[in-house]
Amino acid sequence: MTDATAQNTPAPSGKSLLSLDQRTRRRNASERRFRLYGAVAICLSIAALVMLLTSVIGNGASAFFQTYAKIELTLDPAELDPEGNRNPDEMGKVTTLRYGNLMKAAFPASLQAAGISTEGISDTEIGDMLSKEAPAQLRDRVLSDPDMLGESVEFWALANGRIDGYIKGRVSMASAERDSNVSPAQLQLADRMREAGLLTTRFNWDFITFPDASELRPEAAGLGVAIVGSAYMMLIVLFLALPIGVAASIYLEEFAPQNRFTDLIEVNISNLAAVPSIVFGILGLAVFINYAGLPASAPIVGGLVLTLMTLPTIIISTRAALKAVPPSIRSAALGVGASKMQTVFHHVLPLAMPGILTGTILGLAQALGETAPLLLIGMVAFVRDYPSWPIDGFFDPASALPVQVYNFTTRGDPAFVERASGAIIVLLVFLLCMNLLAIYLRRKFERRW
Amino acid sequence: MYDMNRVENAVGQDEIKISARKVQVYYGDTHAIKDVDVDILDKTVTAFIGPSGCGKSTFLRCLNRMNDTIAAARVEGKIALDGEDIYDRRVDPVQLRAKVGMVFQKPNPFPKSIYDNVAYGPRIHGLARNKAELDEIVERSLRGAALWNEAKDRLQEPGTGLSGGQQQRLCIARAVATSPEVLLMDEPCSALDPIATGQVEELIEQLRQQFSVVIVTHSMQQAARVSQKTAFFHLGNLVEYGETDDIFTKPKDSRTESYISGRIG
Amino acid sequence: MYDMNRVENAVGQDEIKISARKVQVYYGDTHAIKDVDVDILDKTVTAFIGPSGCGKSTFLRCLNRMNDTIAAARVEGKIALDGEDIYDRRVDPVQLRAKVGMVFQKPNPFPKSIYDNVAYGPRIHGLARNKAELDEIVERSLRGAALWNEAKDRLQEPGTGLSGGQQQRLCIARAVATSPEVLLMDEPCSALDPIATGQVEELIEQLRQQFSVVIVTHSMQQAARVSQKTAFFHLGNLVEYGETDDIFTKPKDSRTESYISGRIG
Amino acid sequence: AAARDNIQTAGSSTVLPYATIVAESFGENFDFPTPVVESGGSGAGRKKLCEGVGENTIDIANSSSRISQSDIDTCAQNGVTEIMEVRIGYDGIVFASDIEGPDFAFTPADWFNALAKDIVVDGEVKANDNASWSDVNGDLPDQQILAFVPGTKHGTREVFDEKVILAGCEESGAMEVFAEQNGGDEDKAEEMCTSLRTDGVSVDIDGDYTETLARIDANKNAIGVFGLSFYENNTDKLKVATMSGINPSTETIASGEYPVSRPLYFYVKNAHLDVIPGLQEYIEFFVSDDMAGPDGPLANYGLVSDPELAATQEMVANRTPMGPLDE
Amino acid sequence: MSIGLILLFVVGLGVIGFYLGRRRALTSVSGDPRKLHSLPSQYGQSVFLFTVVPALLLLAVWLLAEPRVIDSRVRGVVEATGATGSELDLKMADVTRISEGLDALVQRSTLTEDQLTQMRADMADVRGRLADVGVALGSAVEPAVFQAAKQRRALVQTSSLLKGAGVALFAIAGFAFAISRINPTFRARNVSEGVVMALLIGSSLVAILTTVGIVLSLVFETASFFRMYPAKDFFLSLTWNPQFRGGSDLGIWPLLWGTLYVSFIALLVAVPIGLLAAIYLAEYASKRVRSVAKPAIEILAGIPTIVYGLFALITVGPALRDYFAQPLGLGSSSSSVMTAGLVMGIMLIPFVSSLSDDIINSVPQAMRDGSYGLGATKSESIKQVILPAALPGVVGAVLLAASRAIGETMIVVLGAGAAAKLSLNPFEAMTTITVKIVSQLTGDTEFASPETLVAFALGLTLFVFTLGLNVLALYIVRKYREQYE
Ligand SMILES: Nc1ncnc2c1ncn2[C@@H]1O[C@H](COP(=O)(O)OP(=O)(O)OP(=O)(O)O)[C@@H](O)[C@H]1O
Ligand SMILES: Nc1ncnc2c1ncn2[C@@H]1O[C@H](COP(=O)(O)OP(=O)(O)OP(=O)(O)O)[C@@H](O)[C@H]1O
Ligand SMILES: [Mg+2]
Ligand SMILES: [Mg+2]
Repeated sequence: MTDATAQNTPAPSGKSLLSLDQRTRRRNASERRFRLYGAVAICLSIAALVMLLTSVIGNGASAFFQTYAKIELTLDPAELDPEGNRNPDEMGKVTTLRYGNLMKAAFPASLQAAGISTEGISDTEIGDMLSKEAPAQLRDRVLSDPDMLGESVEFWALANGRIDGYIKGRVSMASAERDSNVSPAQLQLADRMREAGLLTTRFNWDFITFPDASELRPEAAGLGVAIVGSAYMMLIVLFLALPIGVAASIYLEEFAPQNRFTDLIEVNISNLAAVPSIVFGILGLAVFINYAGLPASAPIVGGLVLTLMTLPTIIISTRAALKAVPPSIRSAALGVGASKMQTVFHHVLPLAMPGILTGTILGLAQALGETAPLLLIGMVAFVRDYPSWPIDGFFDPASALPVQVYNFTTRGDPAFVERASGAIIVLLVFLLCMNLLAIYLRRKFERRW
Repeated sequence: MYDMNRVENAVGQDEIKISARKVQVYYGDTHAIKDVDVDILDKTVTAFIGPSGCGKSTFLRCLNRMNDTIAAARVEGKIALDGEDIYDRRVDPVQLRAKVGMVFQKPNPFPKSIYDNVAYGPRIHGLARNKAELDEIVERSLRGAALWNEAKDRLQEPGTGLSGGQQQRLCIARAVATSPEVLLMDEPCSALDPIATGQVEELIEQLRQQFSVVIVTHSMQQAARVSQKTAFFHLGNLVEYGETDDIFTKPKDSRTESYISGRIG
Repeated sequence: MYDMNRVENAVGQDEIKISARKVQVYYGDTHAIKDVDVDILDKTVTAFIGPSGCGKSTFLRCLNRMNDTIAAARVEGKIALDGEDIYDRRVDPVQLRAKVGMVFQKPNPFPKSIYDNVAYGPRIHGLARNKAELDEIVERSLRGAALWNEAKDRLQEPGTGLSGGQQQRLCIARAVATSPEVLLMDEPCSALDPIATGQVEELIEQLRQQFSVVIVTHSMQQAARVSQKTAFFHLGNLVEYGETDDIFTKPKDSRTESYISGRIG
Repeated sequence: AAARDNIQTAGSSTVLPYATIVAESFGENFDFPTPVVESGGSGAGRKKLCEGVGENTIDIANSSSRISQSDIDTCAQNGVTEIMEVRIGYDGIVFASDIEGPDFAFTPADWFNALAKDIVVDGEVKANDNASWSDVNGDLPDQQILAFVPGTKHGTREVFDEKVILAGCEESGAMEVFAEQNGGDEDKAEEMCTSLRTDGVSVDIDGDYTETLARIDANKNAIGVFGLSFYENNTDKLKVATMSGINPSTETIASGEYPVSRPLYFYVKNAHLDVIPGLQEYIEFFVSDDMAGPDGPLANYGLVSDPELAATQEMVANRTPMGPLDE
Repeated sequence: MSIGLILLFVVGLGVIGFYLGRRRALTSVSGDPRKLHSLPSQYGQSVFLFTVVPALLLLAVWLLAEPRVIDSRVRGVVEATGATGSELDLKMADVTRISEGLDALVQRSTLTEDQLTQMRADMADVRGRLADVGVALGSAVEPAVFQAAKQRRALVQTSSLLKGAGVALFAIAGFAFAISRINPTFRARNVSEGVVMALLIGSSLVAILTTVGIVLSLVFETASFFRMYPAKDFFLSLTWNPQFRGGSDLGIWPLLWGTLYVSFIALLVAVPIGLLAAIYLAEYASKRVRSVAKPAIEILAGIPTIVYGLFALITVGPALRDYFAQPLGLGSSSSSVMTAGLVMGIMLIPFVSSLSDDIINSVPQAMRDGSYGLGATKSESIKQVILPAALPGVVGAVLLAASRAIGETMIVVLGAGAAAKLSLNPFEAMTTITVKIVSQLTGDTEFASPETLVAFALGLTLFVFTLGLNVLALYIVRKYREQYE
């Protein structure tokens, strides 16, 4: 035998492994093509994502910065505290209009005092460079600290949206010439103020914490109420849709006898997935508001409606995942005397977890981004007051992030364009935070057997 | 020892643990088990032999109602455990399966650790009062299934990462851990080497002291070695059932005879 | 016939089909195969024996690079098929596996009809020019695997609805249908009755006329019956490799001796 | 039941911006919570108003068109018997195109001849196949006709149909021909006047003015229909067209010179007046000179101030419910 | 007793019951759980369930029945005034509001119980006082109504007391019963599993209830639509042309066609891309790529559709028009079915890819090994073994995507336009049912006009239509289902 091995230089039986025959080459080519298709599909998806995200971020990043103008003014007690007793309740009677006039009067003077030429530009125009929110800011500050009255204070006021737009590059001298809301002179003044350090751009926390603002004050519009509203609704959706959806899937997939009735439920659920979301709004209006008497515009109703809307997504994906668990696992558990219930909860469900979590991710993404059903239950609304803490807060009026996006996009002032994209960024970050746990869990549960 | 066994055998064999009467199984239209009558005695090892595809596994699965899980399968006839009809509507199949354990033909460990695989049964049946007891059950079962030496250092590794034969022994250990009254074993040694086979056969012998064991095997030698009773299946029929010695030495049916004499391995 | 075989044997045994040198396999940190050198000859049946968990399947899977699919597995050393390193970067594992077919330890039929299960290989390799040829290949393979009689009336039924032993034979038929040059069979008869086993062994003998067959078995008798060469594995080591007769009659290593003498079945 | 303490209003998205401006100032300057202003369409707003009395129903419905008898009936059926109708001002509707494009000076007849399905040429009714504005009127630039008009769900569409297309129909004399053709049936003739081309020249926009603007961005030679306030916020992108020689502005609309405009309303449920805190204050604040006057923020944003604002203020102070519809 | 307090009591008792039950079970066998029929914690569970479930059921029934019972008792008083029909209903609503208002008054201690019994509608300014606590009344209060309100308030108070007592009694009784039942042979597992089972069934009934709710909330308005507009025209007319002032053509066909066309194109984009992406992720991609790419693609599902809509409107639409439609002579509309379909397809990719990826990933490795072992390439294995095995799940994913496609509005509005048309040309503007439901429902038209109510009819028709499609899909899946092992 040794002998045999020694003299035997292996004589390849025709086909070598190293040289591919015609057919293998063809098959390999098709394999490569297939793989390429897959890679292309991924790349296409990612490219689409990148494109959409860059456009959103490109448009929206600037929403996180805001321009402020420095103004020095003396707070005239005679104007702002007619009673003279520094009682905030009394002082609250002074409207923002009066504060506005005060600021408009003080602003040009304040500029001149800082040595900035205001030639060729009227005082009204200068005043218009401030946001209409600025008086409200000032008023809040005065009311919180009435002793400021009579003193000369330094105040960073929100700049008007067009001035802000100019700093961010949205408004140009050329466009200002045609724009009836801003003049090149104002922009030139803004340039001069910036050089003198009287105009700065800061990170805009207010965008995240402030409530919405009217069309006259795009620069003050924020997402605070919407974020709270969305968070409340998502809490409800998560705590209702996930358990109910998983429970329903388990029943249908693991326990339900195969009969007409379960077929009916099955078809029903797939059909519910195809029901346009606005119809769920109609349902919510009819059942939760008109029949059950829950308040309109409240996260509780929104949450319930979105729950019903999300359920089919979760059920369909959970069922698909349960179906994919090999029967041998079930037999194994049943064989050691586990009940069906134990089999499902101990063995099948963990294996189906990735699919369930995917369904949850997709369902929540949909629930978080949906406006149409909210339209009918009164959540597509202008809400400025924050809802209180849960559970009471579930019944207070609130807005939602997609609603805010929608509202911003329908507004006339171009300054809302960046806000809309900014809101989308916040929404996506919100979604990502929500999904992170699910994604992490999904990776943990993923296994092959 | 030998004597004691004989005495016990004598006692055990009087008691019928499972009795099956006129059992029919259909898979859709195919009639897989035809009119099988058999009595499985307590404290006895019963061997089912017969050519591949004759219905051994199918019949075995009837005995603890595992066929319930196959949508296409339909069982008729009467099977009684300790005199109680197991297909009675009031019977809880779960309790039944806790009493009648099963080792499947294809090893199917859970995608969990080796320890959890074995501990699962005792856990759900509340067989251990605490962790130490559970550890003990796991060790005893793994030892019984001759897997302890190989597995003791990797109890926390997944059971699916074992070799074929190891998986088979793991499944045996898993079934033994729940201490069933009847243990159904579908070719438990098919992937085992002679030594491991010997150890499992020893385990079967031990189990027989208290329980009833039904084993499907293709090895005549094994059947002869471990069983007291043998049933020969052919094309869905129970051709012959009797004392193992009788079946192997003086089969009554010609089919039995030709199957046994055609023996090769 | 006997004579011819001998002649062929003589020719075949000269040619090394697969040569393995210093093969190491690691599963993560565990060293499952240690330093194995072996030459598998053409037109020869080589048997791998050894206790459960010793690494037979693992080594077998190295020979057609099935270990590539296990993320944790790492193979070192050199394995050559017809003198060409199969772990060479230029080697296409697909082509390799078409030449080196495999029957797995656990039967794994596809969730397709019996016919499609067998026709799958010939289809992807383009072995049949038309439906008639394909039908013929399917029939020949199923006959070879001793499944034709049971399966011929249910070719369109799913392969997953077969009994354990039938599934095993289906997998054999499936592997044979692609006419590989080397056929690796991991315990192909574990779930088969003696008669079916005999038929499969006949098939192996037939295949050996043209191809090389490697078979893992726990049955010493089977190894003795079908193989010309035997390799004994123990704890990941190849303890002894040589003519089957020599191994069984005059083993050189004490471990081999004790394993063989400890034989029971 | 916990009592509701904020004002709830719903309705027209045209009134929405004005309502939010007022609500914002109201919340800022009064001790009441800021009212919640829903959009969702005039129809839905009025339906909600008429659902009944009680805190589960809204207090105010904003509307870009006058309430109809059927709504009043529904209201009455549901116990909402006293409704106050408050006209807050006028909304001008303008035609604008991309700022880089040519100037346009339209007459209603031009629009009719450009968009109507059938037009009258030399006394003959024929299908409209005008492709360029210069085909319609030699004085107009030679630019492909492409108009983005509000979809039929919008109240603006009604105004457009009535004050532009129908007026153009009459002005061009087509009306008479149509009437003649239909045997003197005026309704049929009107219907013929207002049916627009379906060959893609006249594009219905179901969305908002922002959508129209975006579409003009994508189709530079299109002309869109906008609200005056929207146009005023986007004068750097849009060029407005004159109508019958009049440039649209708050002044020309207030004086009635510029023909295309419509009144905006809100409807208050009187039963809620003393119940929902701040409701009376809010509506008074809304129509006050500070807000709705010619120099107020609403006018600033593009609302054409109502010349009869004083009468409205008095009505609000007296809580006079609206009488039966006269027209 | 407030509902929160009752709940707290019941659940608290239940939790105590859990621990007591477990202890009792263990002591009954002197600490050896092996002698128990079920696990000790299952005995605990059974006590918990016996304590909580009947009590909560009683509470639920009570809460449902209470208003009706009280209503019927009080109604008589109001009926005595001769009110009937809707007037009676209105007065009953007033009664409810007044009685709740009186409650609020007493709670704010502006009114004592004594004063209340003295109080008479014709003397005290009830309306004004109630307005102080934020209860809106349409008109001055009639004496009979006020009397009824007072009676109602009394009833409510009694009922509330009884309710609290009854529920507590039930809880305690259930608790005692369950504890007393504990013995080693008690089938605690079966009991608690029975309850879980009921919960599972209940959960799947939510879907049925939702459907019933949807149909009910659509069907009445649909009926009034068909009273105003002939059903024949709605179902058979080929034009959709609503007018603001009436006289509209409201044929559904152009909308249905648009819906199908847009969804079809969207699926034509999403299904191949999604499926290929899923396959790549599950079978080819490295762990790193997979763990990044999969969540990244899922973001596509979370981007608000308005972003897609604007993308369609500003980028895709003009590009398709300039590079395809115009050169091919297929029209010059920048809004087109193609635009909306393409962009919607992108949005739908993750619905197909993510779920399919999970399903493909859970096909057992043995299937792959079997195929590779025969010398199949990866792609052959995928196409011929893995995908067929994963088919049911993949169909589910596609169904989900199709459902989203049918329900989408924003992308269609901005991408395909608002004009309803029956045309084969994919470069023409069209619109879908869903878009029209939204726009007709939120428009400025009269609510009680066919133009608005048609939204409900559209919704119901779409519902029935998709139901048909789903039945078909179920049938097909059943037919081609392949099961491994
Ligand atoms: N996927 C895996 N991951 C980790 N360890 C593994 C894996 N597969 C096998 N092993 C281990 O490697 C060793 C050799 O396994 P192998 O499957 O080759 O044994 P075998 O000789 O085929 O045994 P048997 O006769 O039981 O099939 C065993 O200890 C086994 O536990
Ligand atoms: N799920 C099933 N659906 C349809 N037919 C089946 C199914 N399971 C088994 N059969 C058929 O029933 C018959 C008996 O099968 P069974 O598994 O009982 O055989 P067996 O005696 O265990 O054989 P083996 O020794 O090969 O395991 C066989 O013909 C088999 O093909
Ligand atoms: Mg079997
Ligand atoms: Mg092995």
